[in-house]
Amino acid sequence: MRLTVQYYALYRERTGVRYDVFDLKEDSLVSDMLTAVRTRYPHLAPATVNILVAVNEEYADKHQPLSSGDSIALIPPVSGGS
Amino acid sequence: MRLTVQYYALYRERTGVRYDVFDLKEDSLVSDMLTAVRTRYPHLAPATVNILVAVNEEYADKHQPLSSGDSIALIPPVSGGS
Amino acid sequence: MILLTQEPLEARYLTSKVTRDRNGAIITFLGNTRRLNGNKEVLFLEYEAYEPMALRELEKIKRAAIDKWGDVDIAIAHRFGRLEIEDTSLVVAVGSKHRREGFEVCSFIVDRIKETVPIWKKEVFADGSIWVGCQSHNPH
Amino acid sequence: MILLTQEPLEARYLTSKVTRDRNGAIITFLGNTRRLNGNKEVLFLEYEAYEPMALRELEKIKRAAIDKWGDVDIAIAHRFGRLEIEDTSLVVAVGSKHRREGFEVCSFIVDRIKETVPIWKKEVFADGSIWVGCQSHNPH
Repeated sequence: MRLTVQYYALYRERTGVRYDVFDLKEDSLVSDMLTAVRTRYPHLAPATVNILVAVNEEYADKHQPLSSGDSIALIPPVSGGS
Repeated sequence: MRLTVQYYALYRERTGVRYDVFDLKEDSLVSDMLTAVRTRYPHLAPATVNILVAVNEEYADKHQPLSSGDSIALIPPVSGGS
Repeated sequence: MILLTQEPLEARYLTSKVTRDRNGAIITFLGNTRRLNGNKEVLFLEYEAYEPMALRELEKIKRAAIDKWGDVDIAIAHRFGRLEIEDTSLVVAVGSKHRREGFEVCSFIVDRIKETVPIWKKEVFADGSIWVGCQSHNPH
Repeated sequence: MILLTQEPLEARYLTSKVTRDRNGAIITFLGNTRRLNGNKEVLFLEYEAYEPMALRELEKIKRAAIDKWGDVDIAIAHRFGRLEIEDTSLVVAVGSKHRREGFEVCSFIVDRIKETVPIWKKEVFADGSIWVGCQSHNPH
């Protein structure tokens, strides 16, 4: 299946693109998508960092199944501040 | 000694004046002044109500001695609200 | 800045007084007059102030907040005279480095103003009026 | 009202949206950009938003506050794009019957925005830049 993955902020700078496209096998999970992204962009984040993911504009966990056409975004930690 | 006493809000309405003048004996305390005021205006406040007093724009207790020329104000409970 | 006035209050003016490049958080409280007191409709309000003492008490509250929280900027304006429904009687603006102490300081100041500053509010109804905060003196 | 915009934020406009005759307290939070991060001087900031999701998350936070506190009026505006020092990036205005819940709601909303809304801040210095909130990803 074909997925569009968007990158914001730090991840946009590290990948050098706003979004790109991945072809994954059917029944892939969020964790499979993350493995594919990390393979394409090894410097995206240290392996110990848990990358937050949104699927169709909702936070999703690693075990969530994906469907063709889902809109994925990688979410760096949000702005914090005080 | 001669003192000017100011009335605000409810007390202004109950006395019908913004201020008036009292002649008290030397070494009078705030409590003596209050007795004189309550005698002149019996309906100012029920006897059980503790009337708050400011002397020269500072809150004062009942035992504070007064001096001629002090500026006295009777302070109803302040506006509260929520 | 501390202000007592019969003119309408301008929140933006107070806010500008506490805006500085060290302040990441600006908290503004507006106390507005409400239409209903319980089920009774308020027609308008009269605020009365013992002006010189009210200014001194406001200054004390501001100093107490700075003593307790340190580097914060504070502006307070209280209106008196006749106010209509939805008019603003009190503005407290606080500028602070971080938001946590900004909320604390603003809330502290509003609480203290209600306790110690000699300003009184009279709510006027179709069938009478009442000095708010004077219920213990006024059994009716 | 919920707004995401690249234009300067007008606190007064947000405040007017939560002013009603039942609301005795209006609390407004402004998040402003500070000149110093520690001892480093910030030249300007860039805010980036994942817009449709940020709007959804802001809407959820507003609903969560109303579910928890009941009759409160809430307006939120977040700016993105380039901001200069002292510019306002966030306005949260809350109108409530009494002040206590107004302060609680405003503080709750600001905290939640910082936690869950996908908007990122980059501080730009003379010698580099940093995505604030991303320190754990960025050992430099």
